[in-house]
Amino acid sequence: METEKFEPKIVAFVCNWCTYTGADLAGTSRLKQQTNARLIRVPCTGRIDPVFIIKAFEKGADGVLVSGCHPNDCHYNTGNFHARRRWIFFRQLLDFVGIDSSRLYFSWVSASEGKKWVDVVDGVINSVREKGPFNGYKKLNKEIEIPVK
Amino acid sequence: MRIGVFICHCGENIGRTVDCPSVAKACANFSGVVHAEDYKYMCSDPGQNLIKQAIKEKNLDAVVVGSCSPHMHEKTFRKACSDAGINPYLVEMANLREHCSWIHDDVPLATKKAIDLVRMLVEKVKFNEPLIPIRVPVTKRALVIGGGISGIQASLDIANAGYEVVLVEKEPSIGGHMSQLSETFPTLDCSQCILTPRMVEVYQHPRIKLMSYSEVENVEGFIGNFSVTIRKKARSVKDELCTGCGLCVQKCPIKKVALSDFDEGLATRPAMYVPFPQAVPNIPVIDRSVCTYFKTGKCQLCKKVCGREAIDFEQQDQFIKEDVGAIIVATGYKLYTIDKKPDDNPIKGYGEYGYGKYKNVINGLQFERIASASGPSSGEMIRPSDKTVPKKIVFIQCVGSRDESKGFSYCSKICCMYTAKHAMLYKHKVHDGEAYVFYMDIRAGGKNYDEFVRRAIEEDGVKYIRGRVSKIFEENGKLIVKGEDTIAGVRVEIDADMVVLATAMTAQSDSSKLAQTLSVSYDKYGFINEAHPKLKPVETSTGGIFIAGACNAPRDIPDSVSMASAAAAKALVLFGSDVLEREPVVAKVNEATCAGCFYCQKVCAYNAVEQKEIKDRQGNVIKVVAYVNSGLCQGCGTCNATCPSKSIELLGFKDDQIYAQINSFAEVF
Amino acid sequence: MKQLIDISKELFESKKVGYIIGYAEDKFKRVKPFVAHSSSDAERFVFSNYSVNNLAVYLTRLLKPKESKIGIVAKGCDIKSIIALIQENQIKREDVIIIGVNCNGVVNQIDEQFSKENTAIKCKYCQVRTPAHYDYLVGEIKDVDLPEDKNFAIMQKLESMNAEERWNFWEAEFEKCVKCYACRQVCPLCYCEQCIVDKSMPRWIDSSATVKGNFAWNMIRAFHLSGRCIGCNECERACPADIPLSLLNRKMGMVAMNEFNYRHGTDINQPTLIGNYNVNDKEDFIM
Amino acid sequence: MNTYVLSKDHLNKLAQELLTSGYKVISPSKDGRRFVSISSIDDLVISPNLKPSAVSMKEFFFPKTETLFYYKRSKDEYDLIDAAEENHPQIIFGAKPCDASAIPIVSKVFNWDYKDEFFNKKVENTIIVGLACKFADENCFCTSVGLSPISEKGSDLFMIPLSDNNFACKVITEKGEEFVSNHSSIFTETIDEKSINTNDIKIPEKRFDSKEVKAWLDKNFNHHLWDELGENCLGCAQCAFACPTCHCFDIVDEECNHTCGRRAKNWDACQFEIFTKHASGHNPRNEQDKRYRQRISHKFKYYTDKFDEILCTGCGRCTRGCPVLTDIGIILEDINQLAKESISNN
Repeated sequence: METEKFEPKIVAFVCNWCTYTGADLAGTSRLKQQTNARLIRVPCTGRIDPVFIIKAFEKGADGVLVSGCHPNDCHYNTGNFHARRRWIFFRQLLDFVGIDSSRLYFSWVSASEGKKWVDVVDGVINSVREKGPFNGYKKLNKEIEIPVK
Repeated sequence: MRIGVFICHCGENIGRTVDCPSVAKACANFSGVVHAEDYKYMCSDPGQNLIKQAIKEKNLDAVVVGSCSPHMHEKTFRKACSDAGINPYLVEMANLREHCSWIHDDVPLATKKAIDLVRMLVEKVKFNEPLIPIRVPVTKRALVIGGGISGIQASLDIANAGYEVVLVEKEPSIGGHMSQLSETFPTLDCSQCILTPRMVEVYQHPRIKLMSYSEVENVEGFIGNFSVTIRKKARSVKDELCTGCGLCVQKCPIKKVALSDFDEGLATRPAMYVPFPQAVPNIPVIDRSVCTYFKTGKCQLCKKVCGREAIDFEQQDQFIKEDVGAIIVATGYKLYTIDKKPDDNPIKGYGEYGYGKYKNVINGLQFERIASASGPSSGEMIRPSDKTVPKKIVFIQCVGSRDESKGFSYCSKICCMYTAKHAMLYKHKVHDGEAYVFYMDIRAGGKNYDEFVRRAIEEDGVKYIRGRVSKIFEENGKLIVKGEDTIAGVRVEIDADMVVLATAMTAQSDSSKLAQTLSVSYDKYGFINEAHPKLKPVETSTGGIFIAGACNAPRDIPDSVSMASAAAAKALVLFGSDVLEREPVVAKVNEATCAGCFYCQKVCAYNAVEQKEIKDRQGNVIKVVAYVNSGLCQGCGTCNATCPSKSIELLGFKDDQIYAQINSFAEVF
Repeated sequence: MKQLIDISKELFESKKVGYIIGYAEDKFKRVKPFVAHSSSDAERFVFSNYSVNNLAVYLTRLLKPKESKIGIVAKGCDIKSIIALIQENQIKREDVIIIGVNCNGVVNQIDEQFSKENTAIKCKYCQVRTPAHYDYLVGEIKDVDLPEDKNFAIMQKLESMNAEERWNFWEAEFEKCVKCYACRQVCPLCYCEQCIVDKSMPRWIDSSATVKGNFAWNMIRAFHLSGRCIGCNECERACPADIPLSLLNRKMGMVAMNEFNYRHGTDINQPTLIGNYNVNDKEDFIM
Repeated sequence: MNTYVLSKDHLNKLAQELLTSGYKVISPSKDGRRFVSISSIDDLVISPNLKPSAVSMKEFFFPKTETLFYYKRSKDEYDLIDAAEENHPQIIFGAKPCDASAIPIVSKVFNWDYKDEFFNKKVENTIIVGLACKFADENCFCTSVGLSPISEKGSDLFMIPLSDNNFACKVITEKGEEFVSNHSSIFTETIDEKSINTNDIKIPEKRFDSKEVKAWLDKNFNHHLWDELGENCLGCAQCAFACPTCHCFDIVDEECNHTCGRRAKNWDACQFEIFTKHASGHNPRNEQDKRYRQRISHKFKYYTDKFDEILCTGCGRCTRGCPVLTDIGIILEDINQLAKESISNN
């Protein structure tokens, strides 16, 4: 078995206008972060279907971060409001089936909050690292993976 | 698919932390990638030529560039690829600089991440479809909502540039708050005198269609192509016949029932009225709520005296459609009404100041009317309760402004200046009077502004007290103002004859409703948001809709006027082209699977989703499905995520494109 | 029963309806859904404690008659689904005639005798034994013994578990799922023309009945019904694998109730929960 | 071949021996709702009175999802990796005649023009211990499809309860014989087959004549009966997935991620709308009546035409589990009645 230190895989779904730009700002400001997160850019948090999150876990993510514009700052006016309402249901559903909220994070990070973005990303990476690998799906995936002979 | 991957070193910027040659090497092994190379500066001319050359030589049909943020150079690379014959929407950018090299130190880890980032976009680009920009014609005509100074200025600018303007004003006359003012800071010139010629110019302008006593009911369409429904409220007077002689107003027997809005409730007006003598248009309105005829069916005096037979008691609200290409919102502000505290209003209010309870506690606009030569006292400085000249007057600033606990957190910006003006006007009229101003800070930024305040203090002897007033009560016909002088550190008590509250400027009470009609965003106070606080101050989140004046935030006249001209300029920029090109990132419906639940319609902030009937060959409706008006769609994709059956998809960010990214975020499973 | 049959016959005779969806007995006296197309068909209508099916599901499955309306016999709980379908643009109120039935509880296990113990759990909390909305109302309300809420303890147990234990609980349950989609087909609110599970390119939900695919299916099903499920529990009744699907729906219903004080299918004009928002929606979970 | 006497103890001992030697031991679950692979003899359930399980035992031969092969994607090619797993020997206890008889029936289709090794291997490696059935409700009709509660079809060993709580265990097949000889310490006491009394096993009355049903189906592709049935059916696959003889499957490729995946064979059912949906969007069975007709016709006509077998064992699972109580027994009785009427009319 692997003996190397566990490094969590994090998938982050971010909106184009606030968080992606905020992450750009973090870059322009040379604010150092850990390398575990992989960003997927979508126009708006409203575009983020909860199915994406399930899929990310299925594909091996140990944690998922979803981030977009602050309320009233949405580039598309209301996308984040609709998204937020979905999340209220979705995270409680995931929690109920056993994917607890220490693997699924939400944040509002504006285009000017480069520092906040770094704090959020590092915070998520650290807490998922502490939580350990998400074995639930790793076990289920055995059923469809090429068996190790 | 034949994909080319181009990895940019960005000089040292990426190359220092990401081993670009290894990234390119790793990418060459991705399925579908037929060309991968790295280069010092991909965005430079030689770099772009490298891409163009590879496209031609290797017959590429999609490109992934690993370089800086797409916000930086997406356009550059899309254009380069487009020049070489690839549809620009088959180009993706992996952000190896802002999201990788600049934020990491560890070269092996950053390189691994860079490979992942490129791979995710290689997988995505396999599902990209060529998209063609949407071209829409521009209707070169503008709608201006609000006939205050901002709306007037914007209308005149656009009309003078040669384009038609429809100016909609909800009151019977244009002019707005500016027409109520006595004199204006910092020059003390008479407000009416500078405004009235502008109002007349609007009225007489061949390219301005003035619709007073009208409101915007509905807005459909999109930038360059709005279709606006305007409710022309029933005036009970046929405006095409009325000459504005005013006989009907004089003869109206119901003189003292209604309070004049124009005079801020300090005077009354007849049931048949024009708001003020210089009104434009000078056409009266019947206030049906007080008119004897409408209450009892008798009277009709106005009808009898009108030689033009312009009175029409049967008149109904009319709905008029106007096609315009740009909309300028200039709906202005409303003063915070501190005496009224509806249940759902989170504002606590200032009951301790006794506004509404004591007649001599008034607000700034009421003071303007008292000071105005056209006001109820013809400019004589008398107080409302007993029409005597107040000998001692207290001005209180920041009533509602800069006070999160009881009012609003923002600064209303103009109160420092107008309070100084008020105190000055008072002193000019009542030489022996005493004027006190309670203030928090004096904010007098602006050309000749601070000098103006100094003049009030130094030349006119207005007494400024830094501190807040805690209570006002009436005693023996005097208003006892209890406050604190925080500089002297003493309590202050003034027995004033009149108190003027500089109440906050707030958004119009129906501004959020209008914003929803227009699909533009607004803040928690109801002010309409600008698209960007610095770089797009007069644009809104919706293309083709601009803002001017105090509907966006508290503003004084010079600011409003310059903003109005800026908004007009933006509209004129739009009118400079015959067709508009829009990003084709819009939603598209799969009519075969759409079940017509219309959740997409509910979540659409732009009213871009319509209902479409699907008919069989006999013309019977089989089902009703969603249809996206691609002119309106802004491409947020909220509909896509909401649709349970995924029957509506956002082009450019379709499900399979995002799925491909999720599917490949980790190198190994 | 006579009332029900009389009204139905009258509706046929006055040509107000093309057909009426109701209940009839088969030759073993079992109560099952039955679509009557004529007055004589309507003679077969019955309603009893065994009329467990939520017939609203047929409203989107059957074609609407061309020149007339659809009649439907419905319990108070089923009428909530009808209202939900109206809220979600699936039918028009004027296209259906609702024959509401006063309901004295329905069975849990359909092949066993109706009794207090064998009463559907949903009946315990029923507030619409006399329907809240209908065109006609038939039947009489009797005093009934309400069943125990056996699921309450399970819910409590689940809530007290840690995430891993809950995962294991559901893993054991979903392992049984055979992906027959009976849960979906009986659901009045699963009216999509193409279910997301049947969508390929991309295939969001593995169609295989692996535990992974079953997790995805059951989670997404519950999510798509969140804020929409009216709690008829037909999915759980139809499940051949005995998966306690109602727990998922109940949890989502609790979220709708606790966070938004919302119940779907109670008011035709009420804005739906998903599809609308409030700027003040709770966001204490967002960083 | 011999018939042995087995006590409960014998069975427990046998099961224990098999578990220890790596057999997959399958028995009805405690609630009788399904067949499960047990890990302790405490979970062994052998009762002739059980109601047929909700889902049949076919999944042990024809799993609800089964990997055909795995694939690995490299730059320009795919490597295929064999999925054939080592086949565990397995034994199924308590298979009812309506369960066991399904195996030889569906074997015919799995060995028709193509030999399905996945199915065959599992059958080869399985000992089916049938058990006479003392359960019969209004949904059962095994006798109408040529079976009975004591049919030995499909079983390798067949058990009949004896009056003394023991079971008579008949050896039916050579595979069974071999199994018995491998566990000779348990199969010791024999009994004369003729002495077994099956009088207390109620044989349900025959409800319809399958030949007449087929004759009617041959002629009535279009009939209003189908419309009526289609109207009630909601189009789920409970009936097909519960059914011991339904054997349709779908083949899908399932990705692990961009580098690998598997091709899987999954249960499918003719009641699903998408079952026959073409890529063009055209669907020859676009309505539920057509789909319901297919279900009945396949079982009682097409399969008989092709394999001379009825694709139904009369277990009644489809009816018991149907959310709208569509009763296939009643339908077949009705068809039989229609057939009789049409004969008398001619």
